[in-house]
Amino acid sequence: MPGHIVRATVPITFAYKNRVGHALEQYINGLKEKKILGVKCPACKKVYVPPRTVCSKCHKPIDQMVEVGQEGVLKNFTTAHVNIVNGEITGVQQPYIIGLIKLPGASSLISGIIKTPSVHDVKTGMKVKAVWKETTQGDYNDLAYFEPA
Amino acid sequence: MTQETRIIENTWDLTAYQWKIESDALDLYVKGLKDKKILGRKCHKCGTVYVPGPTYCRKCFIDIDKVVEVAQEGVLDAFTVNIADVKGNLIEHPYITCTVKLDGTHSFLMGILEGWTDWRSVKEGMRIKVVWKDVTQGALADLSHFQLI
Amino acid sequence: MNERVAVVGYKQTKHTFDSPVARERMIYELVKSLFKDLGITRDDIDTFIFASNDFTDGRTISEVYTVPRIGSFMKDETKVEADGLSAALYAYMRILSGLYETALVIGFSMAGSEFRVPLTQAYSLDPVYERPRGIINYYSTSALQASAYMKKYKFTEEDLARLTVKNLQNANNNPYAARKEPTASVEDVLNSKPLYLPIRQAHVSAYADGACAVILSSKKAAKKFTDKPVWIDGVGHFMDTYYIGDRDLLAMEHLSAAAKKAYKMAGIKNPKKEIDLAELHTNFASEEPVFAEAMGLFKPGSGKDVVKNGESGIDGAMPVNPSGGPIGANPINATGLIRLAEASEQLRKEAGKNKVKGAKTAVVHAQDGPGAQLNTVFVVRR
Amino acid sequence: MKRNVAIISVGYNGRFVSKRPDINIPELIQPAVDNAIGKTKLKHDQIDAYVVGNMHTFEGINQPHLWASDHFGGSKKPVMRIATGGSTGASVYQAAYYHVASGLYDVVMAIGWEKHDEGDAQVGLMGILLPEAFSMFNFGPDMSEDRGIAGLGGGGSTGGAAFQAMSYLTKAHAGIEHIDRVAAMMRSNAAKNPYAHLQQPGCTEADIAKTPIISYPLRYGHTCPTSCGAIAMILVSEEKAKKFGITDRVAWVKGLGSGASDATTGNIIEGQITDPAEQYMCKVVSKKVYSMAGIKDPRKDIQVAEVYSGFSHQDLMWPERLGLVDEGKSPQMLDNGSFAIDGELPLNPSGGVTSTNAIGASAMVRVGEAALQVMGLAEGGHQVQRKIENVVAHGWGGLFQFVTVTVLGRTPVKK
Repeated sequence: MPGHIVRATVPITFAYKNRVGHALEQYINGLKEKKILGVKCPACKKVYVPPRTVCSKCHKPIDQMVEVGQEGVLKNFTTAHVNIVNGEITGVQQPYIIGLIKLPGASSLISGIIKTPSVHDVKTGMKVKAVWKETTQGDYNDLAYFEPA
Repeated sequence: MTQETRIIENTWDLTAYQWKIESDALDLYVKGLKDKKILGRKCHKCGTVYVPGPTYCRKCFIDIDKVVEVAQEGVLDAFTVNIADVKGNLIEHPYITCTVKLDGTHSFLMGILEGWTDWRSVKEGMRIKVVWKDVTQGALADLSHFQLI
Repeated sequence: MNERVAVVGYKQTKHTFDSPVARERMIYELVKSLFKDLGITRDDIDTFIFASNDFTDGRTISEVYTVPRIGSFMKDETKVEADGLSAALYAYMRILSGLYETALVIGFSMAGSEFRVPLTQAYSLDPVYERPRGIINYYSTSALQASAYMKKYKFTEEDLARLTVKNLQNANNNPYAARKEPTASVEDVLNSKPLYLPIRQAHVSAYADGACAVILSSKKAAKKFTDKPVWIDGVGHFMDTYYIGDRDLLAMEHLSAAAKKAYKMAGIKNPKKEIDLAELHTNFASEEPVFAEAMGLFKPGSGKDVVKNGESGIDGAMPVNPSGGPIGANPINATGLIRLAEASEQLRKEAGKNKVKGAKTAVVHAQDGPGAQLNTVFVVRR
Repeated sequence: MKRNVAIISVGYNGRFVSKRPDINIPELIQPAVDNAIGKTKLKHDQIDAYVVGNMHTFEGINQPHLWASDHFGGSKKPVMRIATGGSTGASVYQAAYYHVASGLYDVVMAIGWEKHDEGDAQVGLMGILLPEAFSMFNFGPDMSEDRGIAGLGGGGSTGGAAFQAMSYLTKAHAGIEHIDRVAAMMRSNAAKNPYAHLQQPGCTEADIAKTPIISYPLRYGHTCPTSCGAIAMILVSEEKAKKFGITDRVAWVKGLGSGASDATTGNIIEGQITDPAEQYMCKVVSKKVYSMAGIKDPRKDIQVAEVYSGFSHQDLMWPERLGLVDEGKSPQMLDNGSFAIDGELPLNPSGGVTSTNAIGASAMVRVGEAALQVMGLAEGGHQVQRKIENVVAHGWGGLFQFVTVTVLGRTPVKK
């Protein structure tokens, strides 16, 4: 009967060095200074956070960085009971909230972790504010999480 | 060139895969090697002889199950002279990797070519024969190399 | 140019969580038996189009070893790196152009046993923001969408569980489905492991090993294959923005646009009335009402009533995924193509226990990307 | 009745270079798109659909079109992604052609790119056969030094290319000096192309011969660089071309085709039956393409060729397999100057792939360069001066097994 198989595993992991590019570089530099930066399209005036080098709507290259507010409104959230790390779904001890937040001055929503004493305290429409690491070092974790304002 | 931006390191983790690979062709091939025979499969429709021999014909797209023993002599097809290692450093003893077509087969076998003194005198179309290891055990390594006749 | 293109042959494997044969054998046997069913050879196919993906296959240029296995050795062959319905769309274009009369489209994956789906999904996220942050992924994106829908339209966890059970029951009656949970109840779904709430383990589609092959042909060549062609009368495909924070997760304007384009081509003015069934590519059960509404099959926000009244059941007014959909089997790259095969089977009245009575027109959908960023829609008619 | 399709614009992100540490991948693509659109009177919104592709394992990003969609304008537009290895760029272009030829769309953009500095191309290419190579451990391979798996995989670091090169040289009765010579010609052609990566004005056979041999008969000087770059092209229907008032400087798609054999080298789990130097598929496909283009004698009717050569010996091999030169006669053509930019059959006036290789872009660059030659818009001195009616562009990929061919011309094929 044809169709016999052998199994193969490969003890190799390919490594990549991906560049963050113009816009995210400035965003991260902003985080180091505890600022949240967006980019403003001169044509439609939309402000994208985090910034990128193009307006999705107008298809125009954009580079005008603007700082947006740090206290905003929680628009949507999910309660995470798991983490996905290297493709493995593993349960977490303490469920946590992943939210989409509208910051003042931003047209797009930013995603982030919402920390509250209990996950049941979280409601859409509530005000949340950015909480920074005490010592920022220029990476995404500088903006540690959001908490009720 | 404008300013360099940050690198984020990422991977493609091949260790996470568990491949299944069809082995009908190699199963038969190594089974033959144990008895110092070269076995392949022949398409009963078009007559193509494959070594190692899959259980279907690529040209006719039909199942094939006719096992054939093929000659242990044939012609040198393509070859390359390995003069340097992967990094381009010259190696002490150059060796020739080649593909050969055993008489009566339509497929190419790859291996090491010996029986030459000056690689510049090696030419495509030269006659070759199979050389076996003294003790065979049903493994690819049983076929030691191809030798110029 | 060819004026009309039909599905003239289709076949899928019995999907499993651990295929006993390798991908090479799986697709070879599938295509061989499809050819046998139709009484044709590989020479009857003008062009072959793969739907596969290097990351799900774990290989660079993943069709290097599979080309001869579908009969495309020394033939015209290409590959769409997306769901199989995109490959069918490309085949459709090739035939419409008049340069080809027939095409074989095939999608497959070993998502059940060879790799971790969330890992290959993670590779589809950008490597410099979402991937290192680890917050947004395929699961959490769909959870945010589900959450938005449930809050806005008072769609409850029970409603979602009922919807899941409907699909599990359909899958149960589908001989090709991998996931069989004949006794699954609403309680079972409600009690299944929470992932990103409201999404639970039971809502997740059944990532499986499997393949699907479909043959398309021009009107002129169709007779050679079948006397029951299923006509592709409308197509549409649209991409959304990548950025989750820019998307309208509920309106899904891009899916809406894809459906509208397909309906317009097919001359459909009122999809609710004129379409008899839908096969949707949902990675999570919660996507069904969102997609179906964006495609104009139900009134926006009507999910609760649809579940309550059984409108999307096999005997309902608008059966959705009578096959059970991806809840029963989701062999990535083949999933959207399977929707086309399932719909064709319904329209040809060849479906078994899941037969939708009197079905003449169906809509078929496929997606790619986190939160269904890229969608493809076909309207097919018997 | 067939629908005629024309390439109306070709855009690059800039010169191909080895490193772009300043930008990310979508930022590499965006300028090429803007450049292609900027050369027309079109606005971004007038692009009906996009077809895109690259070799995504080189950067470790699955389906990068998802991330890049906003940057190339694909957000809220139809987008299709094609990938067929080294021939990706040509396969993307062909899919774009069918978007228009089907009648579904009128204005379609094709985009190909690669940002090689983010990964390791050698490693990425290894990814083609790693599972198959490692499955060999089940069958007791010889593991002694270089004789083992590496030998079985295709002979040293150049893989099967060295086999192919040796085979070609034997068939053509040529020597390594011919490969040196054609490599030198490509590098000096590249010096006339402002977008080319390795530009060496006046590069000679002796310069190439100085580079070390990797695996005889291939030297470092015969291999391609790894480049970062992107190309975008706009394809439109004949009716649109007329409507836009641009039927003058356009390149008409007159014929196109592609094909696949088996994995001709490195097919280590099953017998391979295809000779990588014969390239039968290329002969079949080109014949079909010429017939579609109404070309009876490609030697007379085709004035320029852009072939895809990852290794320099292929610059000699492909013109023969494409029926532009008699079998075994390329070395002679090279020696008598026929392949020079001012010769009888200019070969890769752009400098070819051995001068510039951003893999996902390369096969489309061949088409784009062919289009520019037809339009008379090739910049920096690599425009062929004699009258051009037809140009052939070629691509290959996989384990020497996929081939794409297209003919572009100054006038459309009559319906």
